Amino acid sequence: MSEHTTLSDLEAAQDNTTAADVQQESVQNFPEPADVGATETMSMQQALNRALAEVMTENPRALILGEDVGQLGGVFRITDGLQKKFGEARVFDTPLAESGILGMSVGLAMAGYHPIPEVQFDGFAYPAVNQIICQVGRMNYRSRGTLPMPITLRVPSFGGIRAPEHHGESLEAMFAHVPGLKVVSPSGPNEAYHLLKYAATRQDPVIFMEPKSRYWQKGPVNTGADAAGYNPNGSRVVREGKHLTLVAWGAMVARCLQVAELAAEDGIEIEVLDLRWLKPIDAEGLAASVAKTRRAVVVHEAPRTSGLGAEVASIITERCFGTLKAPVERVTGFDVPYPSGDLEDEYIPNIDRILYGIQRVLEYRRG
Amino acid sequence: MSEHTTLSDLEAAQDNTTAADVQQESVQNFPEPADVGATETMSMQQALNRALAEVMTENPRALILGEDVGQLGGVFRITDGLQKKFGEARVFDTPLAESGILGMSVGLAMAGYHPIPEVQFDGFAYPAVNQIICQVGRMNYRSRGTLPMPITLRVPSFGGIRAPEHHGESLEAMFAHVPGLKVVSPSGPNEAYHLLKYAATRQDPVIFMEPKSRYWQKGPVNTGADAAGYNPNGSRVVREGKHLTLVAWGAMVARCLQVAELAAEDGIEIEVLDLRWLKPIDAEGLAASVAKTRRAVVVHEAPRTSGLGAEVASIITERCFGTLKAPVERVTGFDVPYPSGDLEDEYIPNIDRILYGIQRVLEYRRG
Amino acid sequence: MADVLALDGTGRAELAGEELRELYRLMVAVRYLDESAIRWQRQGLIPGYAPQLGQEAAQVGSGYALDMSRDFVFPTYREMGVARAVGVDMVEYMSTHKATWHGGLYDPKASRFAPIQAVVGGSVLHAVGWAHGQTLDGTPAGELGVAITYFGDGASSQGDVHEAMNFAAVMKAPVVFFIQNNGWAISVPTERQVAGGSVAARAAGYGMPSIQVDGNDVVAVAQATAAALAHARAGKGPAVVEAMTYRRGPHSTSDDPGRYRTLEEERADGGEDPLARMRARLLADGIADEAFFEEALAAAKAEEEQIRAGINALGPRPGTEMFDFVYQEPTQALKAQASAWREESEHV
Amino acid sequence: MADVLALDGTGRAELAGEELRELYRLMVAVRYLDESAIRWQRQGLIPGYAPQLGQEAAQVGSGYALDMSRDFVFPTYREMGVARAVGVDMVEYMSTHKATWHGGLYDPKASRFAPIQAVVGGSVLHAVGWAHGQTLDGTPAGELGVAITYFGDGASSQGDVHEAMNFAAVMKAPVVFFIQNNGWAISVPTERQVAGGSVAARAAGYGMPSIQVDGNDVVAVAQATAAALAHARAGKGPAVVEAMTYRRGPHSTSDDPGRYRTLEEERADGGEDPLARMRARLLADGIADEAFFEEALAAAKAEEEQIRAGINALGPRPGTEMFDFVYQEPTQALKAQASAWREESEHV
Ligand SMILES: Cc1ncc(C[n+]2csc(CCOP(=O)(O)OP(=O)(O)O)c2C)c(N)n1
Ligand SMILES: Cc1ncc(C[n+]2csc(CCOP(=O)(O)OP(=O)(O)O)c2C)c(N)n1
Ligand SMILES: [Mg+2]
Ligand SMILES: [Mg+2]
Repeated sequence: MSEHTTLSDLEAAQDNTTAADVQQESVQNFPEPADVGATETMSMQQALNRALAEVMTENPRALILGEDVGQLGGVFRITDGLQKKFGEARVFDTPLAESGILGMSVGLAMAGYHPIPEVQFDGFAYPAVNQIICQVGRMNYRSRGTLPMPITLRVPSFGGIRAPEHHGESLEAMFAHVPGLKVVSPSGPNEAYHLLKYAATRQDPVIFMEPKSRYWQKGPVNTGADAAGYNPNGSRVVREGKHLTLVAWGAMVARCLQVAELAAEDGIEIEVLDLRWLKPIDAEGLAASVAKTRRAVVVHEAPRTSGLGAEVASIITERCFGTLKAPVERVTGFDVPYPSGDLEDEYIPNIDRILYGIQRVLEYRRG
Repeated sequence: MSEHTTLSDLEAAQDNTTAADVQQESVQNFPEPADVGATETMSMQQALNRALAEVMTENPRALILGEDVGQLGGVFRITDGLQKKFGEARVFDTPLAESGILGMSVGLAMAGYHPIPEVQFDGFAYPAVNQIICQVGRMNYRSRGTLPMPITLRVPSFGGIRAPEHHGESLEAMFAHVPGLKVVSPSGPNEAYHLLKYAATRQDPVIFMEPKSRYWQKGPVNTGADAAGYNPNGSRVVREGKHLTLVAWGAMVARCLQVAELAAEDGIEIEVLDLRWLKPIDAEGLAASVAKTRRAVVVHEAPRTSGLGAEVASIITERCFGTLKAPVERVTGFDVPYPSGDLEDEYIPNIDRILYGIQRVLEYRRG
Repeated sequence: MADVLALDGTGRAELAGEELRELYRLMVAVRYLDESAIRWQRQGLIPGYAPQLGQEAAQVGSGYALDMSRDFVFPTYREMGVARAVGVDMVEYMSTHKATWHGGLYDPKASRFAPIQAVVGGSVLHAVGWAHGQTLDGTPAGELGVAITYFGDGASSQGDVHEAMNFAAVMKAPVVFFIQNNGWAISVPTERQVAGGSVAARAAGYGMPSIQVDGNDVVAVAQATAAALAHARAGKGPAVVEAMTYRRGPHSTSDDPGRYRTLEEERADGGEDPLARMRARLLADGIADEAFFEEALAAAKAEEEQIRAGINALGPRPGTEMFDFVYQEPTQALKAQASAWREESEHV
Repeated sequence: MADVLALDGTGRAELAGEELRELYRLMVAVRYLDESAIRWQRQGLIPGYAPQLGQEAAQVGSGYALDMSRDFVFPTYREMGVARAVGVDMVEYMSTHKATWHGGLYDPKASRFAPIQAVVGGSVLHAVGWAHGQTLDGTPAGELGVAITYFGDGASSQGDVHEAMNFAAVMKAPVVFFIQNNGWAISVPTERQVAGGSVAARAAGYGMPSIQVDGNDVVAVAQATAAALAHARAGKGPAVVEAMTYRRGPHSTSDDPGRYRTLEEERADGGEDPLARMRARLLADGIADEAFFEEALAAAKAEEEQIRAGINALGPRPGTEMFDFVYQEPTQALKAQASAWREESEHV
């Protein structure tokens, strides 16, 4: 199916988001005490583009490859201008074959490069799964550490943009299950900038899941010299609260902040935790938050069964069982194929469904 | 890597299993009140072969395809003799390409056939993941029910046979997450016979995960006319107990029965639940058992993070939170690539590790 | 452009008067609907569309050659012209572009036209499986149903396409691999996509006949396709047709071709407009006159109006359908999710 | 057997006296070790093995042609002979068959020999990536390191192999696709595997030169490989060498070839034993005598004894290594699992 999903459409999609939604991805709601210094306002697309440019400048062995990442700058323009800047040898289009892109990246990594491949959409990572699981995730192990796989795989991910089939998938549960991989997803521009810079300088493979519905949302990004204060590890409390912890990642973080605002009107103070790393999961961060709130709801777009919400819920339960007031609730996509645009608002956890989930937890009484 | 894993090796492997292990897969430990009538003693390999022969006889549109399934009868001999019996048109070798096998199966299903493809080993299902997730699981949905996908994908699964790399993988968490699929795994010969007959006569795609380390274990199989009493749905209590529920599937069921025997010596009565269906999961069965025992441990070979154990634990916790005495414990493979034969006993949950898990649950006190 | 490996049997006699006029009518209907769909997108009627502008000859010509009483079409996402040529309900077809239902609302079984396919290369193997199935039910060679699979130069890079060609050739499955080589896969030109420059040239390596045809000549396409179909129908195995054409428009309504090709390049590489070419031919051969062309256009307009009205009237599908079509035999777990969804979304 | 597309430049002069003797020595060492490994398996020293019996010429000849100061080998699982020819530590190589460590204990980077690969076709793309990498670091054409990827007739069916050939040809990556067409993929013969009958024939479709060589003639293989390497090294892009040989033994020590081929077929199809052939040639040309052959065999036996002793002495790796090599930068979560494992397994 054609990509209906670049600039114009996304800007249209943006118009559909509420004012509150945009506002919540502001620095107030994403307090970053450690991040002092210069900030610039930019979209996540710009932040990612900037991060890539810096990584490419700092590491001459870094390479960008994928479908349409060169002259076009990617269908989402994340690599816009980079081929011009770094040349056709370092930023190059491949033929249309995702297994090829990842398999080639393995070989490039063996030759000492740091490939930053893109697969054009989440759903088109599936043809590369064999290479990702059996090779990218395992070569360091198989070679007893002599052939590291510093591969940063960028995957425009998740739904919400009324796109064609296979353009709205959430693959985090699958990737998080794979030994040897690390998985991260930014929720806003500042996170995107810093997490990508961090991921793309690791010696291990990182699946970098970009919430495509958030590409065009703007926010302050700390690009100053002392951005070094940014802590790229673990989860992050993006709103403090004491009655319940909402755990989310990617595009669902902004939605959970909206929910928290609404709940606050009823006097319910919700803590919102941006999980950020989907592997390794920040068990301590989860436990610390829920130790305080004693209630938790985890939200994701992926289907419920065997989704990452089960892992998050299990970690919380294992660590906080003694103090938990209610079972951890999961508000997720349904166990159905990601639907067409007309139905996606029914599928993706919306504010009402998250509020119902919160209500169930708050009203839970031991039977 | 070569297949080190047919008859001779497996029989050798069998010698390593303890007498208790073999014994537990007897009818006493698998009580089947509904299954009266003739039983025959056979191995799981024989039971599967028999089931396939019966399915092929009953449904002239059923086809068997895959690598080496014809004259060779499969590297595990599950399709032994079937090409001779049903002809080269209905049982045929394909070229060596798993995506091809599954993609072709989709087309055959569209043409009104019931394909029963085999991928030779778990790890070689990865090249077919794109076809399995995007096509097998979705064609019925996409076509609004007009193009059903009655595809029964047999996957020799799990570890335990000292095989080469990629021959000991556990893919159930991935498959269970996929909308449109159903997933089942038999634990012994009788289950294998009945569940395969059931799966291969469904109108929906079923991933049939065969525990390859159990292929050569023998047990009674009810093949009589009144085998109709067998209930193929849901989970199954294979040993009753009141102190704790052990949940397992595939090869881990027999191991959990061993553990239960050992625990019984200490007066601990463990209920062992063979989950059987990994999608849909029998939430009622889980809840009923744990409502009684108030404690649960789930055991699987797959890596822990984002494994199916998290889903099982979440379901139990959601349903039994009020009465659970301790958080559900997960005893699983580690978050590492499946290791070489020399280390696999360290990787797969062994009796000690399961006992430790049980101990942690029994000794749990709210902090 | 020449046969890479000659196909024996042309399968279909020369096309004559009314057949040629019909081809033209189809091309106009497709062209008009295609251009309209871009307008629909600009007007907000549909969120996106992948135009087939310039590929009318390849699509209509090949679709026209099919015997829809026994053949089956496996499209990708740009085959609106094929759908129209073989008689798929066009409101139901276009509904996928309204984001109503992934794959389209038409009945693929009754239409003998598989659901629209967004995974590039994803349906090529399905065609092989379906085709192999035709050989298993006792249909005599010569009367086999043939699967035709449509994909692009970009798709030819996918591993699945290789597996499909190899499976088909090993099994002698009656399938026609129809490649629309339109010069581009989004921003990547064929020369950086297809090593060796031609997908048809690959066929020889599988021991399969192939033909590379001028994809802007509707008659040539129809004849090449007919020859390939006849070969497959006769039980001689698969064949490849590569229609050399040009994607005259953007990849999709979201695309900005100005970033990777100039208007001059488009003009130089695009060659002759297949519609203009057919029109000139009909005129030159005295097969049609201006009145006919006007009539054809008027019919196309009327048709587009009806389709637009149909698309306009299309409401969203009920949310229950998210759950209804997952399985033939639904699970309790999914039924429970459907109930929860209903309760929460309808605030009951 | 003939060039499908002529390779220009032979890359290496005719092989003479000591070179030919060295090839023979390597073949004997490989043959003896291979046969011994089957005995090891029967004796319970190793759980399984995939013999290369009959493929000595293909493996030794091609390995011998490499320039291991700059080339890099991407094997599958049956390339023991290549490993031996290029100097991989054979205890560390064979350790994979003892189930000590998947991929082998040798250092693949230092050995310029990638880990043993169990996914059929899995490493072919790696070779393309590595090879493309050689063109990015300023090495002048003519001095490029070349990747050589070994795979079988069965593997050629995998989509990854097509993607690899297309990527390599589009990017002109210096890679040699070395196919050992040994007639079988477990129980499936080449004619039901490789449509068209030859993998080399596929090369033309990618605009790539290829050569089909008598894989049982070690000198011919060495020369064909040298020519392909020279082509790639010169910056002219990839090339295909298809060595036609025969898997004289079972697929692996678990396999029972009697189920799918008779001994008569084996004898008829197997052709001349590559070792016997080389021996006859050396004798006929007066390059070696009986004493030399005895010496070579004695050396092979001594070598095998050492390797067997090494394998015998190999204990299991410490369980901590399960955790140690997962990441370059280990995670807290995994460290915690390692501690838990240690406590539970050592009952501390
Ligand atoms: C497996 C897969 N990868 C990537 C995409 C994104 N994508 C959609 S169309 C397209 C280009 C297709 O080119 P081609 O096959 O030549 O067909 P055309 O668009 O020219 O009709 C790409 C990369 C996809 N849909 N599927
Ligand atoms: C992707 C994948 N599918 C299936 C297998 C199982 N398998 C191992 S070897 C083999 C046959 C390989 O044949 P070929 O490529 O000709 O190599 P040969 O064994 O003849 O050396 C098969 C099917 C595998 N290892 N990998
Ligand atoms: Mg194209
Ligand atoms: Mg072979």
